Amino acid sequence: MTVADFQALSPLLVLAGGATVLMLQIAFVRSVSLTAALTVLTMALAALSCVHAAQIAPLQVTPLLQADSFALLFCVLFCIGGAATALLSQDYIRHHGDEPEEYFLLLMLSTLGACVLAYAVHVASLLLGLELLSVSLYALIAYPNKSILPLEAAAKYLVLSGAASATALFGFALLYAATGTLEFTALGQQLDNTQMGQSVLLVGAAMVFTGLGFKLSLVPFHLWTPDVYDGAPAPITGFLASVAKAAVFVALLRLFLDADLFRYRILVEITGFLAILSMLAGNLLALLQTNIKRMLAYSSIAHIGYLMIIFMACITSDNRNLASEAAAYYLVAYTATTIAAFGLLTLICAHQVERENVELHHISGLFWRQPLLGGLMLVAMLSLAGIPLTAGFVAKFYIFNAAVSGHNWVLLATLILGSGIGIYYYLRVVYYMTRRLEQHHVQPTVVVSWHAKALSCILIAGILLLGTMPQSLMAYLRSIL
Amino acid sequence: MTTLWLIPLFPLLSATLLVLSAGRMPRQLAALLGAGSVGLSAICVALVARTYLADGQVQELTLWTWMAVDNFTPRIAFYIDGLTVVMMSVITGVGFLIHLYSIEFLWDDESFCRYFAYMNLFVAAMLLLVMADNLLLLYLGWEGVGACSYLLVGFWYRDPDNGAAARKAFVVTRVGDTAMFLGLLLLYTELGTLDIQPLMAAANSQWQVGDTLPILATALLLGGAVGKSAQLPLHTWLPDAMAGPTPVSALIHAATMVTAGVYLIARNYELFLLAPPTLAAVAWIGLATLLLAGFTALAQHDIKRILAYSTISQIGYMFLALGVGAFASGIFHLMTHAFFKALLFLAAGAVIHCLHHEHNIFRMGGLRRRLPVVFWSFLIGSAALAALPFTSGFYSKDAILLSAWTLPGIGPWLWAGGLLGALLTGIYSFRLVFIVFFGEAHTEPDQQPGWRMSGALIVLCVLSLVGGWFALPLAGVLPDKDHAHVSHAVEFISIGTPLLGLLIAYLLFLGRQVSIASLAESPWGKALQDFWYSGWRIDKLYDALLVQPFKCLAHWWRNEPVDLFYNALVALSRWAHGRLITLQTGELRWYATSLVFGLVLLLAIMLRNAS
Amino acid sequence: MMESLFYIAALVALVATVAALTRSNAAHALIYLIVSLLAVAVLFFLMGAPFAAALEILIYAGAIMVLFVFVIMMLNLGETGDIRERQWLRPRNWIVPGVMAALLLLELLLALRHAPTLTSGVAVAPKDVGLALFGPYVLAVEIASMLLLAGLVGAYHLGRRFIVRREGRSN
Amino acid sequence: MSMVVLIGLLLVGGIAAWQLERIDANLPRWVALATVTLALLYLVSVIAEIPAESFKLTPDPGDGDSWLLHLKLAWIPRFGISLELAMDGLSLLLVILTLLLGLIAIASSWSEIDFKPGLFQANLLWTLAGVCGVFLAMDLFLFFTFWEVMLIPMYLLIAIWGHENRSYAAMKFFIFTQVSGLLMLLSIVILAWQGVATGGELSFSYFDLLGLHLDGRLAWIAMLGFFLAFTVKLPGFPFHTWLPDAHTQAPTAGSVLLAGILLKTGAYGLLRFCIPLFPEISMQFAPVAMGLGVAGVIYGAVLAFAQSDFKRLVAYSSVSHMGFVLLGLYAWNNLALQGAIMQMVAHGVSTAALFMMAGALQQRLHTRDMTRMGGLWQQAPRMGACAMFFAVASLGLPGLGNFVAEFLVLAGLFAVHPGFTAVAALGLITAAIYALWMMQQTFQGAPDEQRQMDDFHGREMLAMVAMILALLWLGLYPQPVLDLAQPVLDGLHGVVTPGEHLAQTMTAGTGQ
Amino acid sequence: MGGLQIPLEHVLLLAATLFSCGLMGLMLRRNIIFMLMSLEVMLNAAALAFVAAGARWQQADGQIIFLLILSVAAAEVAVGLGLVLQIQRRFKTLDMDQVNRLRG
Repeated sequence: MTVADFQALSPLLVLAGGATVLMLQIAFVRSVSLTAALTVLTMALAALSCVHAAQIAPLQVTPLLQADSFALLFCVLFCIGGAATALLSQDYIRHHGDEPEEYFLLLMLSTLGACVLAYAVHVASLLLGLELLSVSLYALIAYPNKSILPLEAAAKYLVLSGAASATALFGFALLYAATGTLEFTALGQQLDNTQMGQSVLLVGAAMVFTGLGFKLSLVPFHLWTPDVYDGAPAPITGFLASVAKAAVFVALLRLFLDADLFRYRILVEITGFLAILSMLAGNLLALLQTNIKRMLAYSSIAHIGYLMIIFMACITSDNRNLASEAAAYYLVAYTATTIAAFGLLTLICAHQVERENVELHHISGLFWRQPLLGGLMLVAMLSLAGIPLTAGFVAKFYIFNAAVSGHNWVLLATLILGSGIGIYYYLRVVYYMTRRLEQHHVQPTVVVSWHAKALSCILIAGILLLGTMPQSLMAYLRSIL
Repeated sequence: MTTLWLIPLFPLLSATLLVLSAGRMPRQLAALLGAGSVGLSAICVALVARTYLADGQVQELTLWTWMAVDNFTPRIAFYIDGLTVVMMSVITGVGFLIHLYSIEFLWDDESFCRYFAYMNLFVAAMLLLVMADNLLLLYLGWEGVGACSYLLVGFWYRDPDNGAAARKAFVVTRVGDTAMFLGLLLLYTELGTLDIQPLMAAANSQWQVGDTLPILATALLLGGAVGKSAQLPLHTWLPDAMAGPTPVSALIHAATMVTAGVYLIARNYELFLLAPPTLAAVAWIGLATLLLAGFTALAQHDIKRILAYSTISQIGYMFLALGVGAFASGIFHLMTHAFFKALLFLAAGAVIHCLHHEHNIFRMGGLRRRLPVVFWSFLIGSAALAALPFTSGFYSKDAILLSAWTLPGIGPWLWAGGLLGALLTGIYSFRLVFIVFFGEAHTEPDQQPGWRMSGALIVLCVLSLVGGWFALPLAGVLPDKDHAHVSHAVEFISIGTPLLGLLIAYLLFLGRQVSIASLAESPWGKALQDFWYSGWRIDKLYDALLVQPFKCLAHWWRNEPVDLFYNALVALSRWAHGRLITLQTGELRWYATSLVFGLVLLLAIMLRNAS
Repeated sequence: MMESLFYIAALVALVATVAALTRSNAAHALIYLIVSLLAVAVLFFLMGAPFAAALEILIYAGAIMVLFVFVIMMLNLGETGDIRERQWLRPRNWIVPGVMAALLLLELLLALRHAPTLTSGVAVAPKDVGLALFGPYVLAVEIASMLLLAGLVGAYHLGRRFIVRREGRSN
Repeated sequence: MSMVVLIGLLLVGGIAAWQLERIDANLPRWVALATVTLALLYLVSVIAEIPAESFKLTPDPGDGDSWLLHLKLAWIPRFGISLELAMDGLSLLLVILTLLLGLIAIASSWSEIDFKPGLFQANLLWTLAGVCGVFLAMDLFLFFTFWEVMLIPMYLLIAIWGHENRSYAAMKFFIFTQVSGLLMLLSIVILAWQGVATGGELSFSYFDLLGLHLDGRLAWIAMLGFFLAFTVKLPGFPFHTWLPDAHTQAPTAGSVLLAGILLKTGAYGLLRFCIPLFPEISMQFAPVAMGLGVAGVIYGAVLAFAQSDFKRLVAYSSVSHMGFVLLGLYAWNNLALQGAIMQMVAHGVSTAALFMMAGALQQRLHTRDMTRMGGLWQQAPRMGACAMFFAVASLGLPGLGNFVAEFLVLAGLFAVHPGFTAVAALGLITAAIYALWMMQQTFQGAPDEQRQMDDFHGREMLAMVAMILALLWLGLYPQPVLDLAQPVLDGLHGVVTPGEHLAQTMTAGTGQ
Repeated sequence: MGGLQIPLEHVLLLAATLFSCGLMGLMLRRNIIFMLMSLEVMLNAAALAFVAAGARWQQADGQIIFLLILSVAAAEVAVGLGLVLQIQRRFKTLDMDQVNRLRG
């Protein structure tokens, strides 16, 4: 390991070091504020260190990790996502769990896992990143002890996610048996030289895809999603829906790109097929939900469906840069939006111990009581619905471009259809939020701390900025791909 | 001629002022404005007419270009020739008298101002109609008078029946107007202009007599004329339009607006001459209408309805005249009809006014001595209507009948039909006189008409009597039939028929009255009377064929059938949601099974494609 | 001889696994599972992976399974649990899982049908493994440590409450 | 830059109105009024600076610099997207209409809104800004942005300040327009990438994409995307069903804006984008579009007659009237196009007035149900007179703007397709039926003597008189409007020529 | 130490069978402890496949992945068993069909 290697890995090192520091801090002083502050600080530092690391990127550090701009971009995203989650969690976890300090430690480890996934170019690092992310999440989901729903959610997630991991591993084992290598790029080179027959390769790849598709909650592997999202504490749901998904998606995309799995047309067509199913089923399932968390869970299924269009768009190799760009932009936009949406739910139920989920009528008139939160929700919903001037629209526009350029008409049609259905449930939230309140229908006031307010403002500004002035990010993405 | 634009402007201005006053103007002032403006117009018309009679020069005035798109450049411009002068004179002259009469008739009405506003607006629109130098401006006036007619028929808006009558008037005429609208489109598309004189020239140069296009175009124009002039088959609105105040009926539904169709055909006679089948249709429509309306008038009870049917019938004569090519005679009859029918309506109005709004003639009677001015007016009017010799109606109707006779081929048939109509006219008009003014009184009048009413009546009496001696300045403007050499026998029959009608009426209604009662009570007689009373059941027919189906359709569609499709989409989504959501059982084992299911599916697809 | 040992071990692993997953008594099942793991360890050994075989026995069978044992003992499920488990394992409940698993197995079998390759027969010595582990895979070790830390903290947080609660009750 | 200032002014005015509500509840409407007035004055000052002869020059549709105003700023170079605004006579006309109707809308909601008046006025102004943007944007991406963004404040107007069934109506409105909008986005993207495929740079500029040749199925897909989006907004049969609901449930100002200007964006889009971008295919498609137009004319009129809700009736009358626009646009000759443009303006005024009337009635009587009205003339003669005026305007009385529009449309259409013309002319009859039926049910008939009702006040009367004068002006001297649009149409005629297909239908229509 | 030449196919087949058994256990059992055990079986099957593949390529990588799987299994089981304890405490049952508040 050289100095350059350390520099390239500096985000990971900062996060891991931060985790150690946190552990020590907890051992000596239990203080939520301090832990939270340290967490946010560490993540900010990690995000900053990405800039440092970017100076020498791309650099492969051991066969496991590849520090390139693509990975670093997502590290920044995940660290910011983690920091936002930490900020949002502070009040929430104080009221919902005892000994809340380890929560932040787990969050840090989880973020580390996500970052590892972004770096991963090897089965081992993929496996470890995935599991680091997941194992921390099991604990995080089950963290609140005032309610039983988190337990149920964690148990479901653990069992199913474990099964999915095992499936993916088995698939990798088959690929390894056929090719003799665990590095993605080398794997791609060996695929055509194998003596074991194409069916093993295809089956292995399909099993890998199944495992990762489960984590992405693609239809038909989506059934767990609403239950887990619903039961998990709201900030963690946000983290799960944004950072965790983005990390897995990045890893999957990198696997496909590096190993050039796009050569198996049937595999890519299956991704397209599942994308269609996800778009339709996700939107249809969300249609009449009154529980906002579940609604957002279903909508996240749909959004992953939109995102999976990228894979089909990648079939023609000269379209891959555009498609990857689109994916990256989409993930950034989607992460910001999701954190905003779930952040709002966090703030609403932060002070209500007994309330784990938020029904539509709970947010009746929110816009009038808490204009800032209402505004945040409005922006988040519009962004999810893909209305121009929000990040979600530019992201969708990117997908449109990638898909049109890749001639994926059926997917586009489904995308439009799905978006059409989606408008209904997103706007229903807006409608409830802007309802005039009857006199007798008094909603409890929500106390919002100053840092949550600041975060809300930043998120609103971020989403709008990504939607109105996307050029700088686009240019950056274009330059690194 | 610079005063031309003043002619429609006076009433228009007056109408605007009356509208803007929002009903708060003192009655005296409103009356002065309302009648005075028409009077001023009449003076201007007189000036114009004098100039025209002096030199016979067509006068034109362009105010501004209405719109200019490509070569479509209709102007707001006036064209004054003999025909226009006649029409303007009738409109402003008779109009002024009726306005004068109205002041007294409606003095107690709360909407006095509104009334005069509408009336003035009407006069302005009617003037535009006759003065227009192009068909589009004519159409503006045409629709304008229709709208005013609607407003005035529904003037007493509290009674929904009046509203229904008004709407019927507007919608039925609109049917005709739409045909005319299409006619205008056809003319413009084919000939490239709507200015009447160039249009005629272009038609003459581009089309031959009997071509399809002129026939189509004139047929469409005829549609408009039929609607406005209450001819078959669009005549049904006029009797109902009697719901309006009586002076309105006099002005709009007798003297002026309803004759617009006649004017339209006369104005475009060169076009119609290119289309002999249309012209024949005009004649036949006129004949059929005059007979149908004549029979119907025989069976009515309502004094105004009788007059309304008689109007329809008389316009039938005008159409007959136009159809046989006697355009000038048609216009002549238009003028005399304006005089005597206005007189009749105003006299009827005076009766109604003095008898507390009584309309049923069988509740009147014996008014001869009680309302002498009215009686004499009515008598003179009826005489002119029945075309008794030396009244104005006699000259005009006689000219029409003789023109029909001279037409080769179908002429005698038309003549005979017209003669039958004349007989009917004699019967029903004197039936009215005898029942209302003779016999015993059923209702006592509580007032006498004042000087304005009486004055208007007297002037119109004079006009009805002497109107037949006017020489209309139509020579060279409109063609006419020469009937100097018609045999005396024919002339004699023509003169005698109305007298026969008078005699029959006398026998039936002023004599013993035995025969008519027994006739009416026989089954056949009763059926016939009912049939005629209902206007040959045409209203019912239209109701069953058009009105009800339309209402049914509207009712059937009222909840938006197209939405069924979208609602089905919504229902489909909801159904799919319901199906999918049942998969979310919350059971971990089932979730695991779905995972395996997906895996099995994926692997199956892979294996299928690998081999 | 050695080949037959391989197939015997494989059979044992298979049977023990099936038995482990179909027993109604958790403790019995666990024993079967340990047997299965031991058999797999034999396989590892036979395939020339002695290091893996050792770890399989030490960590898998030794450490992880013991965790299960602890939990089962702590929960003290007893006889009623067995009876309930037996009711849940009625034949009707077998159909779907059995069919799905069979289908999956069939598909994997079809896929592997064309893969007649031999394992090398040359052992990969623990030394090689160690060199690789602290050579190219050194970062994996580091990350694995973080993973274990996460597991540790998670287990601590979840388990602590149980213990605290138990103590509270006994007081 | 002036166009950016114009839109910015409205946006900032909206924010000001929103925030100033905290100081005084009456302030927002004054701010809104001032903003729109200011925008109008600013526009006038900008126009005054343009030399008069520029208005007579034919702008080249493919070259923004030949237009009255043109501005191009880089926005998203990655996709060749720029902040490109341009104004020609047509845009100018519609922007003026927008601002004037904005004033009317503010006037119509003057005393109606008591809940959050600041945000209400803000939404009003933002809608105006969005619509102005739609009329000025010449980058398709920017156009789409404005197209969608104007929906949000409109949605909020309906969803927050609407009537009893506002949730359903607002949702329907949004879903219809949004889904069709996405189809348009698809078409836009297809078009842009086709530009790349034919060797150009990726660009979303109208001026770059005009004249692009697409082949076969792709062209049809792209054209239909545009067509659907615009037809839904227009609204054309059978995509109109959102409109009666949205109109009925919207607050008065919302209905005025919707009917007055939002619908015009659909017509504008067809004229500016759909047909010129796909000239040949649009002309092949014309018979279908015209068929939809005719169906809309008749269907809307019949359904208008069937309604008992005042606003619903007016809404269906809009469907009927906008059918004429569709007819005029696809007849694609000068007369018909001028007619369509006139119809956009005239319908904007007349329907806005009718909705204002409906709002006034609802405010006074707390119902829109016409069966519960009747004889209102007695209590409110001024209202009655105004209603009568706009009723006859809406049935196409000559001398008023709507007639000029309908006549020109049908005159143009007659040359192309006499059959459609004849059927569409039936709409004139049905229009008379519903318009007069509306008058009968509301202002005529026996009055309820118990009822107390205020007549129009000065402010309302002022708005009404303004609209009456506007319609009279349009009806008697429409030349300024025609002159403003003529050069634009001349330019477009260079791009689109009625195809052979149309000529065939023409001969088929007249010959057989 | 020598190894045995065994058809890789057979080892993989055994691993596949074990994997299928694990999945079947997951679908079959309602008791969460058995579910966790099934999970272990599946992970173990994957590990077996990796070791076999490593043996086929004479690489240490297979065994290293096995090692990593081992740590994964340990971490998962640790958290999983913690959850089991909590579930038993709060739900008074280990039957996952009854731990079913979240659905729909």
